[in-house]
Amino acid sequence: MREKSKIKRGVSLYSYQEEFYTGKLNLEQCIAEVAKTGAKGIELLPEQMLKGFPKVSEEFVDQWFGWMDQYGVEPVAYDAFLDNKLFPNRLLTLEENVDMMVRDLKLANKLGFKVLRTLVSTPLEVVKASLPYAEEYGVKIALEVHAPFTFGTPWFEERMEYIISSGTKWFGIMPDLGIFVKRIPPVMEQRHIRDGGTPEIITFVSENYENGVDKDETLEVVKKMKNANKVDLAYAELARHLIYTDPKILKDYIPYIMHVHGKYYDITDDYKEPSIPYKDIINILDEAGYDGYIDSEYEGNRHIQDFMEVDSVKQVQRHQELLKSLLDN
Amino acid sequence: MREKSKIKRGVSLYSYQEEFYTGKLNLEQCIAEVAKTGAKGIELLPEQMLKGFPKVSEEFVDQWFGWMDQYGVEPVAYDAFLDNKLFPNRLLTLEENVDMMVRDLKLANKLGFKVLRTLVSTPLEVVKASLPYAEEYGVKIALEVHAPFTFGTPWFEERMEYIISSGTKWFGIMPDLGIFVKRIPPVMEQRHIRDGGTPEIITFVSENYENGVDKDETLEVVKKMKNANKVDLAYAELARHLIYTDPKILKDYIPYIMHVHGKYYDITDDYKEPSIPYKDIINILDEAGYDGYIDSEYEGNRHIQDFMEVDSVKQVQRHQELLKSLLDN
Amino acid sequence: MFEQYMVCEDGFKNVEENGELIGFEVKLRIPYYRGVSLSLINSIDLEVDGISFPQDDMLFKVETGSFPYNELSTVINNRWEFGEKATLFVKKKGGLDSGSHKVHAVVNLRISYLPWPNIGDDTKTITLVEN
Amino acid sequence: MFEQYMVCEDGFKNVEENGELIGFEVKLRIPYYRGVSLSLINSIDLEVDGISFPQDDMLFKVETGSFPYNELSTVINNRWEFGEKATLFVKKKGGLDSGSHKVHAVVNLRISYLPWPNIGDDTKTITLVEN
Ligand SMILES: [Mn+2]
Ligand SMILES: [Mn+2]
Repeated sequence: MREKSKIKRGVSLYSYQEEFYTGKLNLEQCIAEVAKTGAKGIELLPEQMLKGFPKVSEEFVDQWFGWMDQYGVEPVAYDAFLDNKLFPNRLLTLEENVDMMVRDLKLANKLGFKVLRTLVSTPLEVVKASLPYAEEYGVKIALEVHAPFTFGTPWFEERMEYIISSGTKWFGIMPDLGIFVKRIPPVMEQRHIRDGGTPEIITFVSENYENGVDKDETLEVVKKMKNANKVDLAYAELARHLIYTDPKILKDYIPYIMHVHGKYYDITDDYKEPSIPYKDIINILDEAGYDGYIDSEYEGNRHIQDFMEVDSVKQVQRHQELLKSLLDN
Repeated sequence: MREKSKIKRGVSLYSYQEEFYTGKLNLEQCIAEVAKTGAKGIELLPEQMLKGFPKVSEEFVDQWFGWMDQYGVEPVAYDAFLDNKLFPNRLLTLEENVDMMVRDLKLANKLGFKVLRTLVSTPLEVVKASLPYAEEYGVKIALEVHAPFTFGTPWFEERMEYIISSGTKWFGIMPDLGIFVKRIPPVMEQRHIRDGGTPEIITFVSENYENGVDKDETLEVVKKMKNANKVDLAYAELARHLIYTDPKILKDYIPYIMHVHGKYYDITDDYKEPSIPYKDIINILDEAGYDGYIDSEYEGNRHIQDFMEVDSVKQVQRHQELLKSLLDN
Repeated sequence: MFEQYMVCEDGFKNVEENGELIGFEVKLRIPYYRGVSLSLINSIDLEVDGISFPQDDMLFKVETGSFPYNELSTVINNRWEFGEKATLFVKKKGGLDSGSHKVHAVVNLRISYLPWPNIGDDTKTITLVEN
Repeated sequence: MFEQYMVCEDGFKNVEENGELIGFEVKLRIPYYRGVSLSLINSIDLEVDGISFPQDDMLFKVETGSFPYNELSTVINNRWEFGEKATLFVKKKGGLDSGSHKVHAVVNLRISYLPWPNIGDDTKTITLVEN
């Protein structure tokens, strides 16, 4: 019998974006929903759910930690954005980028977060210049490994090389399981068909993707199809931004993995994620000794909100059940 | 014999702008020059002499207080500017203005200043919203009463009415002695003549000013003079921005006067300020019990830098001698 | 994403000033998954019944402030919050006729990590609220 | 004020890149009594020997950063410090002829407490430093 996994379960409140947006759930209610799933970790996009960002009152900070105690959860990851296109006529300077990182590191520290997510587009020099502040505020900077970027791409290698050579413990990586999309998510497929995509062409693109056919080639083929319409082309284009990486690669990077985004597009009635091989991924992480968090990151609402009532709460519960089943036996 | 005056002498480093600009004196040397005059108070325009404003390193803060001890002086007034035209296409919002005030109050506190100078153009609502921060950082906000604005103008009355009715001790006034210009400063006169002004017309404007003739009328008269040139018109225009207020008015506002700018344009070889009645002003302030600072604020360099080597150090020494003579006997 | 929520059915009304109809308002929600500084708004285009309105006649109002369209490019400290119903006011003497109108809005946001802008495009037939 | 110090006599030189003269530089000091954010620069105009240069060909460099002219309007976190010799680079194939030139600069600053801009206007005949 395998010992019980040390991997901890959490939820990114990003998963409840639909209900927060429409006013069905407020911030506290989102946290309450997480607690109901038994997950302990809270991940937050302050720019999504903290009104008045970047200003946060002392009263809110007290309220925030009050919720943490009340619902028996803990702050885990703060998802930051580096808006270096803040002005239309120029990019921010290095110093302005670092100031923005420091603003987020400070706020992450103030709200008890351990890890700050930085995006693919964050220049490495900005991260390097921010490390003293990461240390000062005790918040680790984690580079999200997010499709279409993945392990092995030049973008990744350059950053990974720095992490290893510098030996810093304030900069690491956080894979988003969206880099392990084996099959184009059915919810995306169906949305494109509802939007007028030609079923045969949509299926053609899906099968090509699943069989590892070069995505640019598929796009070229679709472009030449006389009956391919705008939606078919958009779908072939969309496929180019999805990616499948062999999850085994995770083994080689465990010491540098600070957090994991449990991205998923839909958990079916029989508790399956049709496009991402969760079972393999969990086993690999577990056997390799990963003991950090995996946070549910539901990103399915935008593909189904056109024709059905989105139920992110149910989707998160199902995803947590899936994680529990894979982690606990 | 009058008891010794309680009024304290200081110097605004603004007085050394010429030498700082040309690199003759650095910040420490300016402070050293102040100490040599026996004055104790230091006034600073951070945007003039603190490189890297608004960022100030901890090392600099230590160095700053080191200088204060070394030269036996103390920080007194921080001259702030509210750049609400920071962007070309809009004014800053109320909140942004208050944020800028808080930035300056924080920095003033960090460097030990007691009073923050705010300019005529600062909206009253910005001051009101900043008062809780003035209290939090222990720095009083002082409205500079500066020509062409003076006591009795609607702008002043509105603010004074608030100061009195609110009873706040965090918002007061700081007269700039440039509101007591009895005679147009000779350095200004001579500059305009050097710049090509017609001596008779320049004298005509000066005499009208000294005799209290309406300045707009004088401008109209000059406009109609056939031989009046651009410089003559500029001089008549300049006169409109100078003002003479009867210094007796100071008596009625002593409880609200937090600081005084000892503005002057030139101290002659016989230690006189030809345009401002210093003797009367000092007596009035003294008798009315003012016990705050008067800081030398030399503003003559721009009128003489075209034809002679500016010596702000000598000018400040002379001004301090003048103050000493008026205060100590 | 969220385009379908962009043009709001409520709050669509004429605006009166000193007894005169000076324009109309429509509420818009952000077609994106987080709030952004208003300076990230590349452009807002509005058509009512096929007629498009000049941006110079627009005011964009969020809870923390109201800005003429040409100021938006430097408004970095006020945000269009996630899910917030911002108000787009459009100057139009006499306002709109009562009843329903086809409102088409296109919102273009400058998202730093995307090489292309995030464009929300939504058309709804909504009814003018009577004052 | 300080206009007489605006156009600096030193640092006036051609700029070479890959063996080609791509333009020239002149140093400017601020015609005002404090440092300001670059966004307060309303305009910079430069004439050399009576010929004025397009602002699109200009780069404005201070110690903390270098910015194409059309970026200046939003550069709020970099300052032209009091007394600092900023460098105005102007693109000009082949640069300027060696020897002395009549350089005329006009710098217009937007000062919040003034109802009119603070304009510095300075003309000097200065000599191109040989590389
Ligand atoms: Mn993610
Ligand atoms: Mn003053």
